[in-house]
Amino acid sequence: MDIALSPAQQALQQKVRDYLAELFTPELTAELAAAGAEEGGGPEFRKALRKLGEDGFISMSWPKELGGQEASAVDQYIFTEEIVRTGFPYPFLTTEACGPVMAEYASDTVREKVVKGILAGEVVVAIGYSEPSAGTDLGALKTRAERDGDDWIINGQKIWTSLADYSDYIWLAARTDPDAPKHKGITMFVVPTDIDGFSMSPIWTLGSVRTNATYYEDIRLPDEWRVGEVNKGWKLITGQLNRERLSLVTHGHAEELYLQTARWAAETAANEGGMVIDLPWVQHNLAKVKVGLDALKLLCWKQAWAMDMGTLDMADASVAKVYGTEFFLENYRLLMEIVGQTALLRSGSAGEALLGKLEHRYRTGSILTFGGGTNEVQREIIAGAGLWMPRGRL
Amino acid sequence: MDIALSPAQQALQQKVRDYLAELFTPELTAELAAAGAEEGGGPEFRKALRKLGEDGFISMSWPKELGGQEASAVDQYIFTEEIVRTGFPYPFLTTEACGPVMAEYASDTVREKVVKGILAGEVVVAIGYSEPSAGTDLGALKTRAERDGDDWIINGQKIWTSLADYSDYIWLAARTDPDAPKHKGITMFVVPTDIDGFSMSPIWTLGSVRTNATYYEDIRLPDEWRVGEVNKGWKLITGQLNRERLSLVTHGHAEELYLQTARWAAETAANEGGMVIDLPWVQHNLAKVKVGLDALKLLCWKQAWAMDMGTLDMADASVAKVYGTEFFLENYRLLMEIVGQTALLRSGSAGEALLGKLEHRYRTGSILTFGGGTNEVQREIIAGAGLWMPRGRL
Amino acid sequence: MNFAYSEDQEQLRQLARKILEDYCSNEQLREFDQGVRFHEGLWKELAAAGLLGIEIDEEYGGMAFDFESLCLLIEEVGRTVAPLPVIPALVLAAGAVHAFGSAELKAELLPGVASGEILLSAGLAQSNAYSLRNTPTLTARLEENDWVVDGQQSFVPFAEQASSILVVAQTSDGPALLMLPSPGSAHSGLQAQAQTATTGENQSLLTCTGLRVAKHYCLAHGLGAEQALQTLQNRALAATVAQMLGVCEVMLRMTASYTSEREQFGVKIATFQAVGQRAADCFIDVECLRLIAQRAVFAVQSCDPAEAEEACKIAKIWAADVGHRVSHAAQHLHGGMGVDRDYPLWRYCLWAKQLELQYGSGAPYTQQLGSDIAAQFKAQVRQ
Amino acid sequence: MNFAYSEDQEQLRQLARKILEDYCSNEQLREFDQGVRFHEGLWKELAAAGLLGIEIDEEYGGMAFDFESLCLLIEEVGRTVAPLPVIPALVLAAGAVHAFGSAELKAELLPGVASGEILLSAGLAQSNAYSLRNTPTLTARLEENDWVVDGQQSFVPFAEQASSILVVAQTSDGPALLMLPSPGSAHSGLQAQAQTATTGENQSLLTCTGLRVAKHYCLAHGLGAEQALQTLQNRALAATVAQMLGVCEVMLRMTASYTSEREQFGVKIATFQAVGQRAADCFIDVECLRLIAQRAVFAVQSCDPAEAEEACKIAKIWAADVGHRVSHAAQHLHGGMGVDRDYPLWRYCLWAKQLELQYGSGAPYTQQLGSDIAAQFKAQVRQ
Repeated sequence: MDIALSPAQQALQQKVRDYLAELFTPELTAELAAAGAEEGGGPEFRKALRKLGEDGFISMSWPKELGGQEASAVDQYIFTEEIVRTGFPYPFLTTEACGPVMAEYASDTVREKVVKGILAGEVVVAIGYSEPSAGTDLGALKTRAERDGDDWIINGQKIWTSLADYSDYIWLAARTDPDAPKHKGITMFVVPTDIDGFSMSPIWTLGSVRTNATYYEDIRLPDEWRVGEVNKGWKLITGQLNRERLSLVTHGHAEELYLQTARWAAETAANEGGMVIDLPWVQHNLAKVKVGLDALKLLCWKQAWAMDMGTLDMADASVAKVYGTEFFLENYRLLMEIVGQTALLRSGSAGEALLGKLEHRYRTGSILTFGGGTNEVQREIIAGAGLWMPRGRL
Repeated sequence: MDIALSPAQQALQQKVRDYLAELFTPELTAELAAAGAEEGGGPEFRKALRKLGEDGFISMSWPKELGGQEASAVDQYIFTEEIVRTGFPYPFLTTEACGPVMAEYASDTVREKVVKGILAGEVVVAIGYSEPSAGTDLGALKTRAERDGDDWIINGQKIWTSLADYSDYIWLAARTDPDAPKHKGITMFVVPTDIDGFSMSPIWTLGSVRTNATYYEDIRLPDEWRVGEVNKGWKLITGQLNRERLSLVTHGHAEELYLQTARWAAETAANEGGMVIDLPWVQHNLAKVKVGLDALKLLCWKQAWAMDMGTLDMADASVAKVYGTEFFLENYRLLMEIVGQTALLRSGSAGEALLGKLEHRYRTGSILTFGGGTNEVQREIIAGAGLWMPRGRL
Repeated sequence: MNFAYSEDQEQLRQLARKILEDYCSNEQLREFDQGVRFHEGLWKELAAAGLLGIEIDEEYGGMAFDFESLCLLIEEVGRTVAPLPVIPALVLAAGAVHAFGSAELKAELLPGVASGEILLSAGLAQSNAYSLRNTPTLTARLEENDWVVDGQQSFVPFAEQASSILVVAQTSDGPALLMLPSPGSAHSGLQAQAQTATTGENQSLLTCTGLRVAKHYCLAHGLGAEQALQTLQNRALAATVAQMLGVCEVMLRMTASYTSEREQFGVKIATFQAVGQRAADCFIDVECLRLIAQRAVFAVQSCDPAEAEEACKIAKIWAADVGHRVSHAAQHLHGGMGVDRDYPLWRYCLWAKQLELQYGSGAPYTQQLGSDIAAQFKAQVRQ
Repeated sequence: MNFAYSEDQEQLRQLARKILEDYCSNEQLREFDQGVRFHEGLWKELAAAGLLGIEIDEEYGGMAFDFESLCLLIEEVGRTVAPLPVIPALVLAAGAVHAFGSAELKAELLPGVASGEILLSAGLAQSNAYSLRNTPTLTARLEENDWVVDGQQSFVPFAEQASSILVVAQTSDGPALLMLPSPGSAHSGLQAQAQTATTGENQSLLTCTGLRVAKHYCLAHGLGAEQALQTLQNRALAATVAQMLGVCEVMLRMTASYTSEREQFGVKIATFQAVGQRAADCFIDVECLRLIAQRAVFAVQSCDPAEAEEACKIAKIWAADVGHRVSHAAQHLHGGMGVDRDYPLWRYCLWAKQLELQYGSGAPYTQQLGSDIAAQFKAQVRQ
């Protein structure tokens, strides 16, 4: 056993950290702090993403035959963790989920236009899976794609199409055989967002983050924009979690909040006398966070290491997902208690602390327990794959 | 609103407290401290139970037409809570559950021999419901009773027949119509434990408490020992929770442990300096217990009050059961942490604290979350009756 | 022992509920999601129905009901997430004037409170507001017949709209409870800076620089002010818990309804046992919170302040836990709908967080309670 | 980064598991449910296989493996709830002699430990044992060439069976680590009173009255003893957590199997979603505990003691929580079977509780960790 980063891994971590410190120009920082631009899409964001592409960070984890560097999962996690720590809205779903799948299965057109663009940091892709009545039960999706000569005619509606407002393409799951059983009639397409018949309306969320409903009305899409075989889309949706798993739950941002809050508590005088960090209950809260955080770090490390060893168990990713997403909520709560009523003040308020980050994080954090596969389903996977318990209904 | 005991209720509480202090002779205390006699059955226990009968405490809650005093549910709870506080193994299931049902539905023979005996504190009855494959799913019970002239021939096996080792009768659920749907072929009987064909073997539990497997082999029981109509036993089993609810979960014993532990902590020097109760984490644990305990007290009071008002909701008893039984486990844990490794020492050890009570309680406490209707089922009842949510499987 | 409200109280609750529901549909509330989160029209409507004077004596135009009745209004405000500063205005400022003000001051302010013409506010929370009984951050000294106030006071809801603001300031002999003028009145020496709480509620940061306040605006001073602060903390906590109860009740009912309608995998999701069990846990939480809240309100009303303090702290600890748990369970069981601002749940979630931290959260009160308990048992043992 | 054990370690684990399982069937363990809970035959068998000398140098008849390997044995002891005092004997007493003893003392004791002829024990926990680093309750003073020891020491497993017992005593200049003789040897000045822990393990209370111990039985004194105690606390915590891991793993697997077989309402109860979800929660708990335990063991082995201390405290906090949760979930999901002494679960539940509280539980270590964190950040800020 050697439960620590190796010297080479530490060096990579430092390199990434230094690189990202440079990437964060005052202009980028200002842009990301502005309301509506936190999730990316602005010119400074685009510039930074292109630079990450140029400097080979986007292709880092990709297979060599798809133009990647095939970095180890641990190295990839080190990068992920650091970029998450900075708060940069790195489009993981584009770079880690859709990108490699398209590179493997798509036509030359898509490869040329989309995949190359992703690797260059020029292209962002939004995910079009969920529909109003197909959330956790994705197999119930109704958006139709019908063959018409060399084209497909697409009609339907998607919901929670995050980033669609500045994405270049939608990675769309559509039903191509309405008579087949639920999961067997689905095909994947890449839909340019400037195509005729595509439109969207914003959905504003609790966390002040915009997501979208996207509409597909008689879109005529040439067959070369289809990815993978007709009616075999389900495999592409479920099979390609791979490296994406490493970005779903990381300890980076949670640790960053812990460090900043603890530092704040050490610097801030308590009304009761001494510093805030001298209060026993504050120490209690910090200890609880630290205890939870260490387990999260180890789960993430182990997962990355197991991927490299080829020993990743099916239950592992679900364990990290459930533990991590539920810990985040506890984490925000414990840290907000320390900052007190001040933690409620939104960014921009006169007396805010820590730039209102805790307030913002707690509002955006709740989607993680049901997004990306609701935690109930993850627990079913754990009981089945981890404990060989027979499954019930579902 | 008046969320407090009235002067009359306070007076009753004091009266019961004084009465019980007198009831606890040194002989009774010694008998109950001896291994194997904690759950009652010894001569001093019998003597005390008879005294409780004589002094009208057993009939306290019974309807007037069955010879009771029809005390208010709040008064009854005050009595229950105090007797639980003392640790006296009062046979609630006999006095509150079976007794009144028998008094209402049984033959003269049973009334004369059993019911009168219960009221006099002479008779203890054990419950024969559970079978090896019929626990939560009581409807699956297999013990048979077949009609033979004026008698019934009973064959089968029961499990978890607690107190059977000193009980005078078993309150037995047996299947009388094997072809009827699960719940519709069950009839209730009272089986004297000295009858031919009755036997038992002990089951020793985690908590060092004895329970029993009881065996019924060609027992010939005259029909007058049947209670209620043939095949209508289910109603008697489920319908008669009534006052029994008030004894399932009380705050008395938990509060007693809290008070004793806090006092111990205030009297015991901490190795770290000062008294144990000066340690911030000890104060934290005590505060957690106090916070949980107050809710339990209010739930119990409210339940009793609502019974008197006739406004008891179906979900209420389940709420108290789930909350109380799960709080108990948390309670033992928090208090044991305070007493430290010393809390692990069993009664009789040289350096024990608080007579090893915490150690004993934590070992016996775990059965409450599944006994008396498993907490999952209670939550189903709450979701259905309290929130009008449709039920799933089950 | 009696867990029931009187008939008058039940009627008052129905009246409050009806008015609040009429004004607080999802559509109507949307108007207050930006800008000043204060619904003046609704405030006036409540005044017209007498509901702003629930606790105020009849001679000042009030109904002369009790604190318990006022908390029923507040619970209903919680249920409708109405954009109204009921606690700072009624529980703290008006309550303090009513209990501790001179006859002159009462006559000056209370009739206007009851009629809705005068909006009061209060800012008592110090620095990070781990409790309401810390050392004030404002200071005051007596100069001729005026109190001269300096320093900063945070978390003052709708300071610009308020005619008068209750604050506490440190003086050479203990705290003083003062009614400050409105910063909107262009009073020299008083400035308000914008702050927005997580619910969108405006909670200014006041800066006083040699602000002069006439002596009769002082409600209490020294020991009297300390006792008054104990009473005010109890009232603030009990009322916050009552509001949280309303918020949680609705989050829970909304969740039960939504999961009973929403289908996935061909069935209502409420029929998944995991969904039912979690909803049941929330039900248990809300029942506990209800009883604990009622007990705290009862204690504030019927016991002496020192005795009521424990009940209020315990209630705030419960409210913080239940608010957190029920809010996240509600969001989770709603899935995406729970965070969509088109659906009404999100405002409740923000209120649950605000009420959790307002006037001190679970952790600091748990520590205070623990140290109170230690003191009790040490005293017992010494005897 | 490497989360795998070496091949040698895996073989050692297999060997340990095989022997332990051969001796620890439910039937076999029943013999030790009363009386002295120490399986001498099994101890000898482990010795014969070399497993008592895992960490001991070859010159003393050991295998010269490492602490990580020793913890694999301990995890297996946890898995089988074998009636063996592995932690006091091997981790504490033998470990202390090995690390801090003179060559003479090592030669006197360690070969016998490895061969199973000498059983050592240890009693380091003070008063209520909130940690192992409090002020000792024994005192010692040097008189001629002997240490004279007075006072009481609780929680000494199998004191009567042990040849020599590691304790810590307060001296005029700091603590001293001493090896006491066996109370069974009728040594004057040493008495043992019976105590039974919740698992049934015998944990005597020793009373020393002017007990004379020859100087070379002192392992460390003063500053050296303080450092040694830090090391020993780390070892004790990491090993306890490893044992808890074994206990919890088996409780969880037992629960998964039982619920997959047991039928109620015509189906396997594992197919009730509430059952599956709770088992999954336990799985997550056990996975976290495994990683946290491995990290602590690694830190004890590879980092300096001060650095390892944090990892060990965090591990003990996790172990306490997970032990509590998994034990109660296992009992609950087993229903009556979980508390029936005919079924093997109950011993695991008792061990889970013992290991939770042994050498300090979650609450005191949480406080210690919090105050360590505060010190770190205050130091950072001062820079």
